[in-house]
Amino acid sequence: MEAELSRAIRELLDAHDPATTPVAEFLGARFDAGLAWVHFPEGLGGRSAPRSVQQEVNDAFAAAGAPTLDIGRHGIGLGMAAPTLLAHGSDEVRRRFLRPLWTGEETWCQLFSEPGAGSDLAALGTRAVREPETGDWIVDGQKVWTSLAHEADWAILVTRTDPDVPKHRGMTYFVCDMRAPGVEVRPLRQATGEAEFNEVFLTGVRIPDAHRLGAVGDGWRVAQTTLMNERVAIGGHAEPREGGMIGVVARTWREHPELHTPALQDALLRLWVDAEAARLTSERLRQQLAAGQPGPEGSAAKLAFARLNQQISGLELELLGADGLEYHDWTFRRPTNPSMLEGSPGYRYLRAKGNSIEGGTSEILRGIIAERVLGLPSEIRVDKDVAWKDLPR
Amino acid sequence: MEAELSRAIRELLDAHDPATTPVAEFLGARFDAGLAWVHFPEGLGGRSAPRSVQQEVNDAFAAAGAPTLDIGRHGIGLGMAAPTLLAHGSDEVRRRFLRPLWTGEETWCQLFSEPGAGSDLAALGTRAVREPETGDWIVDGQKVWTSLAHEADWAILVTRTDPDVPKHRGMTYFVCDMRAPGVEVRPLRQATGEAEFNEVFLTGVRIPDAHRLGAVGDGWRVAQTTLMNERVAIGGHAEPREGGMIGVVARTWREHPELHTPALQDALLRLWVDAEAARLTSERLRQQLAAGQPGPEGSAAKLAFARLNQQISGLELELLGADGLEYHDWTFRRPTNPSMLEGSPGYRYLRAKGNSIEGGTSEILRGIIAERVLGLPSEIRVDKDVAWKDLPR
Amino acid sequence: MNPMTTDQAGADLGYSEVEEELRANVRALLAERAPANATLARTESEQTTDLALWRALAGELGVTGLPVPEELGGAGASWRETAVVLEELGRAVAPVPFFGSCVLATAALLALGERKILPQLASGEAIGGLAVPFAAAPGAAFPADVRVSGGLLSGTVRHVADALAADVLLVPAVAADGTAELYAVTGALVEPMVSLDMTRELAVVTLEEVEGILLASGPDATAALDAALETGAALLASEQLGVAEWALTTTVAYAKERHQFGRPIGGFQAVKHRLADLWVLVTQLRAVARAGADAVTRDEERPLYAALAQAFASGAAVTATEEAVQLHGGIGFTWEHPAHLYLKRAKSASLALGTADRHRARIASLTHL
Amino acid sequence: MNPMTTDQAGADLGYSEVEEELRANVRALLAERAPANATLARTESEQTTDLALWRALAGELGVTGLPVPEELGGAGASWRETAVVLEELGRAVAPVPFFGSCVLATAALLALGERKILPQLASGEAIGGLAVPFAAAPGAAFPADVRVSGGLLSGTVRHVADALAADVLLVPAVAADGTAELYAVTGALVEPMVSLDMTRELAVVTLEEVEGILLASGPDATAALDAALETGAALLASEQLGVAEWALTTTVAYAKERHQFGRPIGGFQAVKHRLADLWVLVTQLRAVARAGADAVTRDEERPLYAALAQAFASGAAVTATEEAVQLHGGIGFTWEHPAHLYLKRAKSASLALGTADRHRARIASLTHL
Repeated sequence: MEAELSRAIRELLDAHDPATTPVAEFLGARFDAGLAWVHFPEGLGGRSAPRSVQQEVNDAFAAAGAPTLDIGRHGIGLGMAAPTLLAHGSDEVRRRFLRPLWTGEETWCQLFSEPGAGSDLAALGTRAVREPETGDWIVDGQKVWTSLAHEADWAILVTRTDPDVPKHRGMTYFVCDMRAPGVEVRPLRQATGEAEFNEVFLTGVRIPDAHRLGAVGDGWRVAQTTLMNERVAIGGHAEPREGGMIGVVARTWREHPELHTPALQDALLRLWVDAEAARLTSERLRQQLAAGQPGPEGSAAKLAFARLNQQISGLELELLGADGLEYHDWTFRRPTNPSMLEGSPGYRYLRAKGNSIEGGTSEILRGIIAERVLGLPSEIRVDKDVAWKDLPR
Repeated sequence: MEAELSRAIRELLDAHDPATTPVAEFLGARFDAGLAWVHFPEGLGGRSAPRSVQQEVNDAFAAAGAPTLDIGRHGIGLGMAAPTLLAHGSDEVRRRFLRPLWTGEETWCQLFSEPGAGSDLAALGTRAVREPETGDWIVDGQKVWTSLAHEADWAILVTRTDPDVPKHRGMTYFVCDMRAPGVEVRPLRQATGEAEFNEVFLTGVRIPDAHRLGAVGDGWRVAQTTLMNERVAIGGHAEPREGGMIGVVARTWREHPELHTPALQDALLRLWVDAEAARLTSERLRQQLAAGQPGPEGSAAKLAFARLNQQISGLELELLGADGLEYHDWTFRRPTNPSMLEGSPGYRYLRAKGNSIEGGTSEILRGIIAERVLGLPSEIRVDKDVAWKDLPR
Repeated sequence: MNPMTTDQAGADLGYSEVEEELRANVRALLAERAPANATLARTESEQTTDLALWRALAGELGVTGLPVPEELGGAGASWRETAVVLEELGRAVAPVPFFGSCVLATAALLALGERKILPQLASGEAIGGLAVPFAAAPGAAFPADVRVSGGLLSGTVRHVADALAADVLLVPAVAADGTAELYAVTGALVEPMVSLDMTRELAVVTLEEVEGILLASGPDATAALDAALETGAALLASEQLGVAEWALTTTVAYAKERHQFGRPIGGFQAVKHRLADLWVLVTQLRAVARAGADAVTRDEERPLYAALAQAFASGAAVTATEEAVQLHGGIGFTWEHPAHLYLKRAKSASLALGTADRHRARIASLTHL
Repeated sequence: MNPMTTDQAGADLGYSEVEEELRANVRALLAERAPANATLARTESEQTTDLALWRALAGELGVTGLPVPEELGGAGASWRETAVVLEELGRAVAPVPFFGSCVLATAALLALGERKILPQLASGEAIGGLAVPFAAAPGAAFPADVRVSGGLLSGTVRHVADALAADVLLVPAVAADGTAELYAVTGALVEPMVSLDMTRELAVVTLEEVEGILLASGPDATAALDAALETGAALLASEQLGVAEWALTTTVAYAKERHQFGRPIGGFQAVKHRLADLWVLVTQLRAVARAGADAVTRDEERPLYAALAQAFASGAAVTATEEAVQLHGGIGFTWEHPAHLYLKRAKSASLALGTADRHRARIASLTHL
């Protein structure tokens, strides 16, 4: 790390004791010193430094005990909204939104998926129509699988602005005020009994044109910025052996010799081997990324872990036998930060079913690997030259 | 069975003692009495009786110890060529070929698949061009995976007669003399070291127009008759428990307790359960067919048995450990009637790999089930309206 | 059973016309009285058992006593017909205590030649239950959860299926001298457990010095329990078949209607091939389930067919419902969509009456593998 | 090894620049000297070992002594580099006795600190072999196929890998008093066996009162054999990785070029998804293989990583080659196409040095599962 950067960090830490400064104030100071996202421009939390030094900066602050935001609550803002705001927002938008996003004073959610547009996001139908008198946009539609919608201040939102052109070309991207009239958030209950996600109904929601990101009709390209940053976030953290779900079941196995049968033991060992192989694969990916050789293994990690989580949690119930017939609670709940490792075995089994659906289904991921990694031909597209409004649905 | 039929059988048996009459003579007499294929017309081995009584007639002859042909050698003639000759042959063709086919005096093979046309049979490129002076057809091309080609007298042959129309429309079906000049048969050696099949090279082979089955350009429809009769032949015979490959491995297991490990035992039991499920499924299909309710389960049987044979033979080698590292003989051989149950474990393992390829790959069968049984949409066809000669290959 | 269509061992794996008619009647009743949304709502209600539906099955269709002889108030049919009813109940994940009363308790009482309680269960006036943990496997040791002392029963049995609505429980108990005994008990305390299978809520049965009627003792008691658990294992496969068929049928229908990328998702080859594989699996499950029902009917190799049924059906029904959830995408993971009810039923059924690996171990000992 | 890129335990799972250069050299040599058609033809020839290729590997590339210290004539590198060579030899199913000489025998001699034979093996002048059945698993009992009596060795060892071209065999033997011993033997009778793996022909080694040089006795002999078998199991995964990568790469290329129904078969979604799954599997196999090579290099948890390597790689390489045969269709089942050589290598390797279930059992005892 260059001397200037080290000095800036030291000065900041000297001026704001991380142990006593309130979080938002400390983070605000870090933003103002250009030490938030160092590769962002000056005045927007950065100092146009190389992106590669960000990790060292983060490590330096972490070593000093500096506060960070809860990633469960602010991950969408930090990981997805921020880079999109930077890349496609007007100066006004970037100045308005980046600082409170960084300090955690404002939280964000993502209004992308719709009941009719899951894997095929570009088929989305939430309409945004421009009001001639004001230039504002009036938005009507329904979004789904929205984490944090009930707590968020702002949303990144993709809409359909021109139904008469093929689907990828008639979309526009906005920042949406989640407190605006016409925004209704309803919990979406899952098979587990709880509601991690929401449905969001948008009825005549007014968005000023100033909150548009990118050109009218260019929403698909803007959304790609968001999604690419989502993919970067997946995988790439080191985990110890038996660190994941396999550790939970291994502990149960060791503590309950009365449950052992030879067949269950071999089934557990197969999964232990697969889990260790998946862990080493992630570790290898992490080392490649650290050595500056990003590989395509990242997309494989999500596929592998979804399958493993499902197999391991399924075996756990078999292993438990009679106790596997129980559940902990079906009462409707809104969990703040659900963890599969801490829940009940039945919860793990059910929740893991979502792992191969959320954030890109396993089927979509296999297609991405086949086409982008192996270079196999794309699916035949029947929807490429058809106006969105004429698509079969 | 009606009285007339019973009387005819009795008279035939009285006139030709099955114990002493030479096979071809007995079968010839059965043909002439209209008791070969009872639903065929009179004079062609039948008596226009309902197809459903055939089994009873066969059973009556079997009970009397009457001879039948070796199905390994004559199955293609009896099962596939005969119904096609009946359905699409001229009177002359039917009179010429059906009787020696039935008596076993002439054997048949099938010239369908080509190196470039396997799953996609309709893509075949063996050219047949009509000679203006004689009206004969001159055939050039290469066929592959042909059982019995080196022993057969006649072949059923599908050719390309019009390359300028889409592939399904430019094919014509012939009877081909396997002793004709220009027919060259070469053994096709397999991964097992032996050659069950052949490649057949056709160079300027002359076929009289009288040996054409169906109209010029109608070869695809004629081939469907052949292929549908192939499918009917699959599945539908009763088998005792442990009758198939699982029985071989179960015996090895019982006889060699020194090879046992708990994990291998559970793996064997899983396959035992799957084999028994597949056996019961075939048995249920047989009962449905016997009760006159043909179901779509037949196509599933081939899929299931291919997978089972592969899994069971794979486990057999694991079970054997060191001995699984051996093979019996790599010397080139031409087996007459290879049996997976009697070969070596290594032979079983390798030969079973062909089960999911020959007679329709497992991938093609899944597509047939998905479309014809479940009614799911067909694959998007890019070759439907393209002249055969312009297809990418 | 048509003798023309049986294999060497004499098994009839098809459905007779009478059985198909029975199926149609049960299916029509369930379609009307037990729609998925009502079944889902009932899981969070006070009364998780649908007693009105039970009365309709018993009174209107008379399917509660199919294997019971006519002189005992039954239909004088067989377990084969019971299996057909179970298929339909599985297809609807219907919250009725049919399995506990008309399979487990009835099989035990039939094995004993009992004549007092059986007529009540056959008519459906009374609901019976077998007080063993639902995970109990055939062939395991006689349960010792309940002890007999001074003629009174005491003990706790957890994870009991279909006990919440039961009028009478058959309770295996161990006498002071170690003798296995089977009692009929009406005075048990029965409390619901939060259960993975929301449409078959399990219960804790507590007995505190309760009186019971001694039904059998020693080998008779053991044999009756074996009959109940083996018949249950063999017939549970028919319920699992119904569950798996619902999963397949519903997913195929959804795949035809759900469009993504301008096409029905059922037109994408990877989806087609998975559904084809699933169809093969369900086809095999049907053969196994029919073989199981036929084997208990003819009392032919009952232990083996019971083990085979659960060794195969457990995985098959779980795979079918897991594939249903996955191929439905997000909607299949919501509370509103019934897919989760079937997933929970299938996974619980795979643990019920012994996990597949225990049944495979039993096959090993029966076939010397 | 770059300390920046190691995990908590210090494992380096990547390839260094030196390793990549080594790979390129070996690959280029094999492409030139060991094309598939020549390898296939050699399997039916008199000399199934390619000694010319062996000499090129030893003389031109100097890869036969990578883990051997420089003072003993080796390269002073490590097992990591040997693993890279194995990847390439697997990718070419090259018929050279590298695994027997440069892995099994070399590992045993390194463990003993032996200084006479090792230099000859390191330079490649002599070919070594380990006279144990190729199916022998690490952790099993010391082999008793050969007995020592009056200083002479007698016995028969079947299924020995890479013995046909060996100049010296390391022979585990049991003395009259039961002591485990390890000998170097040059006077054995070595006869070929018809082997499933056509490119690694096994042999029967017969000793009839043959003299040997005693290398070690007691715990030293046992430790040397353990080192050989564990190092072998860990490194065999790299060869299996090469085999699996050939299968994946070749199948992907074929799927792009083979047309059916007017399209490349690699454009059909079911094929695409299977190849994607296969790519994931091979990616995982690479991580496991590198972890194994790194663990034996650092002598860190060698028993566990050896067991993990074979527990995972056995199935992965078999799956990859089986998928290659299937997705090639008919052509992949012919003698002319090399796919069967890889299938036979993969299946045989899955039995070599212990089947996966035995390695899983070893993991159980090492991790208390």
